[in-house]
Amino acid sequence: MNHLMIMPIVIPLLTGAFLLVMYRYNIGRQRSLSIGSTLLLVIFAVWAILQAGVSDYTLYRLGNWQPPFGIVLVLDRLSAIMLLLTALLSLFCVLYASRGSDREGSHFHALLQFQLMGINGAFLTGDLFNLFVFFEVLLIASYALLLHGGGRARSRAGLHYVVINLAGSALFLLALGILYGLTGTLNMADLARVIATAPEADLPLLKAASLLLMVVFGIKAALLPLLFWLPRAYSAASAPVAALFAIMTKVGFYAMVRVFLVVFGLDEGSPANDTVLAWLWPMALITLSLGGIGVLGASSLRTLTAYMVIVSVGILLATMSRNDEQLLAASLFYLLHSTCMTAVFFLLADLIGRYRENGYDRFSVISPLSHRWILGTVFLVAAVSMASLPPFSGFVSKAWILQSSSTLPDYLWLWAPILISGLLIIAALSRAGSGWFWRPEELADKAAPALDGARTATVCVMIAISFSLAIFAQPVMDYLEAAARLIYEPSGYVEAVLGDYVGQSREVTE
Amino acid sequence: MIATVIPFVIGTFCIAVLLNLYRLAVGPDIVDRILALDTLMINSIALIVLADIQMSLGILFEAALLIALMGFVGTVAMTKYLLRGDVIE
Amino acid sequence: MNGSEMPLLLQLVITFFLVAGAIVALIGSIGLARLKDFYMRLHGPTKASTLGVGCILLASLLYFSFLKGGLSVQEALVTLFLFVTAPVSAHMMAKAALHRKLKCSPRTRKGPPDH
Amino acid sequence: MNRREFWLPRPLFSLFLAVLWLLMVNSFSVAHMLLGLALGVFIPFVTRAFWPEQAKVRYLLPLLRYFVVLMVDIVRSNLVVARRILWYPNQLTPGFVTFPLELDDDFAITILASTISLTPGTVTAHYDSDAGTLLIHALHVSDEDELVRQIKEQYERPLKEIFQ
Amino acid sequence: MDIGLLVFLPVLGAIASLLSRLKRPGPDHVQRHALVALIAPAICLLLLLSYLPRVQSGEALVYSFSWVPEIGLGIAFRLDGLSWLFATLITGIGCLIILYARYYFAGKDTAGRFFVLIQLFMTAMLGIVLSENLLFMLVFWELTSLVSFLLIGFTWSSRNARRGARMSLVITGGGGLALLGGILLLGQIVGSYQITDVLAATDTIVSDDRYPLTLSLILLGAFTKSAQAPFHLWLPHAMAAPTPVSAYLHSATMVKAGLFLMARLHPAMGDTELWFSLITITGMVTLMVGAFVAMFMHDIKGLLAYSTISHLGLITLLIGMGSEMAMAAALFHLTVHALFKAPLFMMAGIVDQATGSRDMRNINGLWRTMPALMLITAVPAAAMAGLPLMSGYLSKKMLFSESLLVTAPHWATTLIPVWVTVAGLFSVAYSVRIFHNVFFNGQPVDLPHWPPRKKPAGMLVPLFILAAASLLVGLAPQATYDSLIHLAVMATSMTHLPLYDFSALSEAQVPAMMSMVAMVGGVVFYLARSSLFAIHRQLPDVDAKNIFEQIMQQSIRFAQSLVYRLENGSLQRYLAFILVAAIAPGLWMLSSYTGWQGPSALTAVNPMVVFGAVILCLSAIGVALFHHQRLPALLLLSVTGLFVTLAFAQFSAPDLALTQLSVEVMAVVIMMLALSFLPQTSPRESGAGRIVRDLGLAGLAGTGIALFAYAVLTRPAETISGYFLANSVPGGGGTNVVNVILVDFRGFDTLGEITVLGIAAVAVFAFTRDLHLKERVASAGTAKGFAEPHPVILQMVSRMALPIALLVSAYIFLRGHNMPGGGFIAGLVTAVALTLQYMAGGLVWAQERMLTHFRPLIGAGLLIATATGLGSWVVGYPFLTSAFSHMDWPLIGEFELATALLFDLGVYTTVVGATLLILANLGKLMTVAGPGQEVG
Amino acid sequence: MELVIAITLGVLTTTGVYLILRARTFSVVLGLTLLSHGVNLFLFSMGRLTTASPAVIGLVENYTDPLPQALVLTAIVISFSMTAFVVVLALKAAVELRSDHVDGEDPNEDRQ
Ligand code: NA
Ligand code: NA
Repeated sequence: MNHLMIMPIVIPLLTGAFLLVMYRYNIGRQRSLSIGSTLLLVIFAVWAILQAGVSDYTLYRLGNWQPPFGIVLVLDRLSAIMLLLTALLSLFCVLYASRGSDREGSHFHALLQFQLMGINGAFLTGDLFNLFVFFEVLLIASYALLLHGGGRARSRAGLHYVVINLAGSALFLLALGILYGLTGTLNMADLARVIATAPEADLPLLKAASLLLMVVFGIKAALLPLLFWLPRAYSAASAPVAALFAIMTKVGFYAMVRVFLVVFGLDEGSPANDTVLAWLWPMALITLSLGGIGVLGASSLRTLTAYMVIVSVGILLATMSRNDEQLLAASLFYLLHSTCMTAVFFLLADLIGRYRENGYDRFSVISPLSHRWILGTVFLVAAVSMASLPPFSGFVSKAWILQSSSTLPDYLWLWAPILISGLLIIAALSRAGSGWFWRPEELADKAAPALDGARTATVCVMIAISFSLAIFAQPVMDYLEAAARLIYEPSGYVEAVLGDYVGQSREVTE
Repeated sequence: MIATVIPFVIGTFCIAVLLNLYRLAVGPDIVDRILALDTLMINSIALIVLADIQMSLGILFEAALLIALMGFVGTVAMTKYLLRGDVIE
Repeated sequence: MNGSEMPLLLQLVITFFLVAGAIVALIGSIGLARLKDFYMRLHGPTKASTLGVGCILLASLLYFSFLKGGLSVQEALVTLFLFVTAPVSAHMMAKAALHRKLKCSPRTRKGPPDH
Repeated sequence: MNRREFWLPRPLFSLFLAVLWLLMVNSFSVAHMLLGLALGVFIPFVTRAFWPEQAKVRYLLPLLRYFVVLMVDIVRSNLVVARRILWYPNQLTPGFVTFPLELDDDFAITILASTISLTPGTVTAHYDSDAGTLLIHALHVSDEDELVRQIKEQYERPLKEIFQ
Repeated sequence: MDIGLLVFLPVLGAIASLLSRLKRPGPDHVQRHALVALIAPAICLLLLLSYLPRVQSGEALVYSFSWVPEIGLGIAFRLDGLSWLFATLITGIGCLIILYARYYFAGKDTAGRFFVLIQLFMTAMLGIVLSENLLFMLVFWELTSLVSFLLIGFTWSSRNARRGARMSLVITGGGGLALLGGILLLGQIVGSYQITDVLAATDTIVSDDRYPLTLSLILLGAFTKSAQAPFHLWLPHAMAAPTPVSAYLHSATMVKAGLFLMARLHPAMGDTELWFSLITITGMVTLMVGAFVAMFMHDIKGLLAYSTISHLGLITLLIGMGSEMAMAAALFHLTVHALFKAPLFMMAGIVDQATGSRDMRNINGLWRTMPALMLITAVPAAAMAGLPLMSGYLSKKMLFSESLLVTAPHWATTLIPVWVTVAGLFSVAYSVRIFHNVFFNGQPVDLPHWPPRKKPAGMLVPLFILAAASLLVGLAPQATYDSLIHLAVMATSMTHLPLYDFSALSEAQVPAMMSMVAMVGGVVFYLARSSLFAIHRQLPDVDAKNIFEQIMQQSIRFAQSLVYRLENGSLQRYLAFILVAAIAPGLWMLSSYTGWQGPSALTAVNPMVVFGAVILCLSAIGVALFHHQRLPALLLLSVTGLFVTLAFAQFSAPDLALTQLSVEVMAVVIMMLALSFLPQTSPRESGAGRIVRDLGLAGLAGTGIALFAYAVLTRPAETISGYFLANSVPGGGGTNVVNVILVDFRGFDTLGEITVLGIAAVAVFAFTRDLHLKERVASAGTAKGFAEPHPVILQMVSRMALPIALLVSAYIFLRGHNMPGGGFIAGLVTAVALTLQYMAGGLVWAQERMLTHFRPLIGAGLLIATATGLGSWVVGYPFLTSAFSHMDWPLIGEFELATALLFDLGVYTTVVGATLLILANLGKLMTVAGPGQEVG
Repeated sequence: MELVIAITLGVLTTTGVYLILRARTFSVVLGLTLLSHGVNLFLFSMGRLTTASPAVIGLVENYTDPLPQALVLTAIVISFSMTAFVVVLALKAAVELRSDHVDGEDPNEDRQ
């Protein structure tokens, strides 16, 4: 039993709680604590990557109870990847926020730590109800972070976001109820086992539950028609928060992968996930298209980025719904890219907005700006990466997705929107860039604030990561392929988790 | 004997509850409704205790106690609200 | 329900309290439903219901004292609590009514002094 | 205040709590007695800030007697009220009566007000601390002064004895 | 590997230029920049020449290194005749351009930027022609689009520059995406992206049913890049770039990338009907459109741009024909065109800078002031016109003779010759025009600078070199062809074919006549130009830039309207969407489902339960009906809560009953608090239609739940719970299984649950901190009538209730493990008791009597719970492993110590802290002493 | 009995859903509360409903399924937290957006 495995959940929890106890700490101490804890998370995530590389599944039986009775944490390559991504992303967000935006409200760092606890928990848990709990943790924290800084736009967006997600949670509970009522268990592996052997009469009900779950996760992942809360929420949030939210939609995606491909996918013969995947495919494609259109129509860089998030969700879910191992690996690579770049753009919007005289990140406003050359260059490079042009990770990931999807019979349905949305993104970004950096005159030097080196550096490092992801793509891809292979071997998951319990009768005699 | 009488007692309290609901529905003033709710709470204490006796479990005492406590607090909150337009000040 | 091996007297007492409680509480609620104005309705619950429920609690006290063996006085606590709080609730509600200047029934001899 | 008052603000009340504890847990084991006493000391200590003034209970026995009398009155009064509500609710002549207080201790006044509310068709509607009066609503008043006198006789005097 | 060096040298050069740019711009900084910038290209050129012998030996030098084998993307270079020819053109002309730019940018401090970008571009271009791996080539392909974007927008202060740049990027970028698709398909078909493998797999490719799509996508890429109609529109507007850029990117090199790609893939994909028709037709159209429009251009650069387009069309046409000879002609003309078009652009630049205008209607008779320029320009102009002895003459003639050789399809046999002749006629016309109109044709008309500014003689050097080269090619075509172009032709048609015979060409009669026709007709056309212009002015002039902007604006407006219509900021609509999404699929799937009724029999009806159920439903419906009257609705809501509690109590869930009860009252109190700020009633604003719709949705949802519940309840239960019942006492040390599950079996859930509560409270604290309702504070205050703030009687009783409530919560807490109760309920009881103090004594009064602040309380609770979990590490057990032991002390008696109790303490603490934090901060909103200062 | 339970759950859900579709924050809050009542009862009933058999070892002969109870308890606490949060948020929104309409006074103002 390796205790390091619980760390990604316990460390942020302890940090957050401690920050509450020491509620009088000055901002400096809060920052150093928060950054320290996030650094630790990165370290443990790296450990997780290595550990998952060594052994396919690492279990952690909370309370030392035999699954499926106790809650069990399961670490495999997929969850390890998500952990690392989260840790890195949050590190950059904390660093960026520590330049001042954490001052706009109270307890930013505590809330952020709790948010991380929720996200990591969702990635690690092997129990469906526990997943619900961690969803609630990360949601409530995200509500608070979304409202961080106050203001009308945030209140409105926040209200919508909260109410919609409360509805989502209700649906989640309903689905859980149905599943428990029919299977009598909550552990994912055990659920998979029971669902695979469910009586014919119950199957439609189980599938209906999976459809409900699709809506639940669809709300988190921003799947059409459940995504309309997203653009305003993300563009209202303060920059580092929005950047952190780049991972939130991916949590929904992750949950779908886990639940639909593993829990509902055990029975190779007639998997119970066929219905839900059949529904996902068209919805995801429409999502993707709408995202592209939204990118073109966006009126500010943050909104544009929000729609970029939607585009990425569309691509991820569309690829996932085709139920193909290679394609899943490719979409995981795209997940890394899109998360990183959308985060970059949320930060970039803020960074540039700070040095424009007025209009913040609005396209309609022509405003003098300072540091044209540095910001312009950063924007250009970021835009190239975001538009999945070479030589950045976007290019590689898109190439991979298109390649591995070309074996599908209906691959053109995926290709067309991906390529066209790519064009729309190029158009939108070129408009934005030329309008911002080519049009206006330089801001008078005395009026110009000095460039914030730390913020800029943070953004640059993130872009560099996207670049190096392309340069060192091969090892990453190998890892991702292994991760996808595990996902498509649910039986291995079930055996690993349930161990000797498999086959043992339910009735435990007293 | 107790077993036979309990259902009738419960029935009586159900009638009482219905009367409370009637007052709760018709008002006319909000204070009447609050009074009705308060009474309803008290009657439901009886219902809980009776159920406890009927099932002869003896574990619902806390529930009764809490209803009493919560009913009181609720009533105070509402009246305070009516009096001051504000509950905590 | 194993009231069968219970001594008849105890059964009688319990039954009495149960019935009495039921009736008193019912009367309280009837008052709540029937009486003319708020101030009159206020009287029903504050006393009757409290007492009625008190009786039920007393019955349960006796019942479980026998059932569990030894004295089970928890219910007394609830009764006590009710008797302490009920007047205050009534007091607060009356204040609210006065504050809202609810009109009394025409038969009222002397209305409230208006502040 | 001396050390005793700091650590043990109201010994009587602490004892009361300890007894209450034993009643609640329904067991009189030594463990629970100790626990009850511990709580009895601990709780008043942590909540002492919430009731600053010392209670002025002079004699305990009269207070208990008062409560017994009260119980009886409550039962009686309920029968009266019940009769009125059930049989001739339309002959009721309710009314408001102002009751001039002689008590000055808030705690005593509270007990009196509660008593009034619990007993024959009367409810304490308002306590005017400036005027030192209670506003009472009576379900059926034939004679205000009679009512006032009755209350003073039955309840206010004993309370004065207990609390002054 | 030194081919790779060849590609990346210019990058180093660019970096060098960048560094030299950092140096303070002195008087000679352009000189310095030019010198620095010249180094890399020069070295490249030399390297290429050094390769010539190996290339002439006919071998294709290939170097590959793996990069991302997963997707077949490798760092691979290929140097054969074709790529050598292009690379040499790129580097050679590049050097001359840099030389030219040294004077063009004299005195401008933008020079540094130019030299950096031009070298980046060189890398990109070399990468395209030298890549062996098609995906790798794509990397450079996109890079050229990008650099071209930056160079067109070089003078970004001008609107045209910005628009032209955007336009070119969108069109070529789009083409790039299509190309990506095409190449990926090609790779899938072949199984490799290495050109060697692709060229070897002709049959596989052509026979594959994805061939048409693949070819179309690739051609889309090529056409957009090479400005083939209708994608040619971006090229004229690229002329906003500085002249050296136009000369280099937009006539000599980048626009040839498409042609290069077609030539490169010709052996693998050519020789099909589709290839022929697609490319030939596109080529013809482009050829004609370009030539025709060019005639009527008044802007020198505009004319050159359209003539470039037409020449690109010409080459495309030849490639489309696809025969070896056609390929030979194509590559020959490609070279020739590069040689005569670049100097003409340079001329245009000089004239522009000298006279300050590019309008040929104003610029006249420059021969007097710029005789040397006139003389040098004569050669390329003649070549463009295709006068005898000129290189252009030969390539034209080759085209004509090839056009005659076309046999199938029958529509082409006669059309193409005529077509090309007419196009040739136009080209003669505009060639004559550009020369005559600029250097002769009477006196200049009010030019900005007159007499023209003197340009340094050195600026003519690159023109001279190019003109000389062009002349040379014209005089010795055979030698040129044999030494340089033949290799390339062989590379484009993987066969060993004989040399092109120019002597045979000179004997050919028909082509000679065709070119005579073209020449005479062209001159006639030019002489009749005034009337033609008159006619042309009648035609509506269309500005592609505006059309493009129109299209962009339209699509953006469409996008916005669509997005606005969907994402209109109405929560009700979003929720409706979600409900539909939740209901519709299930409805779709279960519409024909019949298995609702499960096997197990229905249980008997219990009247008391029915009574409760009825009241529950009634109160719920009441809430829905009265929701406009908010306070009554709230009262009904608490009735609902009460009966839910009773239901829990009835169905053997005492813990749930207790929890629901305490939660209910706290929730109600909080809502009351909120109500004191919100309006007391909700307006009736939703119309009948909306209400019906919502009722429909709600009804469907309700029915769904009911059906599911019924289906499950009528099925036998087989759950894992037997284990909990069995192990609760031996394993968890408690008889209240629910509580044991909460603190032990699933303690992790509970940890998360209290975290949620804590976060909620902290969040409420955070976002109410600066919220304050000053206008409301005035209304609060001292006694008014019967409504004094803190009724004495209430205060007395609440104070007395506090210790008792604490005692009760201690009781509930301690017994929780074995009997209904536990930390959560205990915490709520405590919280309620303290809330009572708030209400009775007031916020300020109660706050200053609290022992601690609430946030640290929450934190402490979480820490206690977590620490309890961590404690189990000490004994080597996983997180949250519980331990308990029954002690039996003398005189104390037997009692139990369980870590679960400690965990529960954490729960208790968190609950108290969180609940009170929420209440206090809500309460503070209207308290006079509240705002500004933090509460809790 | 099952039918009665099912219908009750249906009614609770219907009213709750209807209310969350209303235009005012307070109605939405009411709706969410009703909905969570419905959902909690649903989840609770998934353990099959039995009377007089609480899962307290040694108190009765046969026990009800304790697991759904634990789940519902967690759910109750979470929904309480959420309710408290959303109530305060609604308050804040009503104050800042000058209207207690779920979309505030002018839903599209933060667009421009
Ligand atoms: Na206040
Ligand atoms: Na308040």
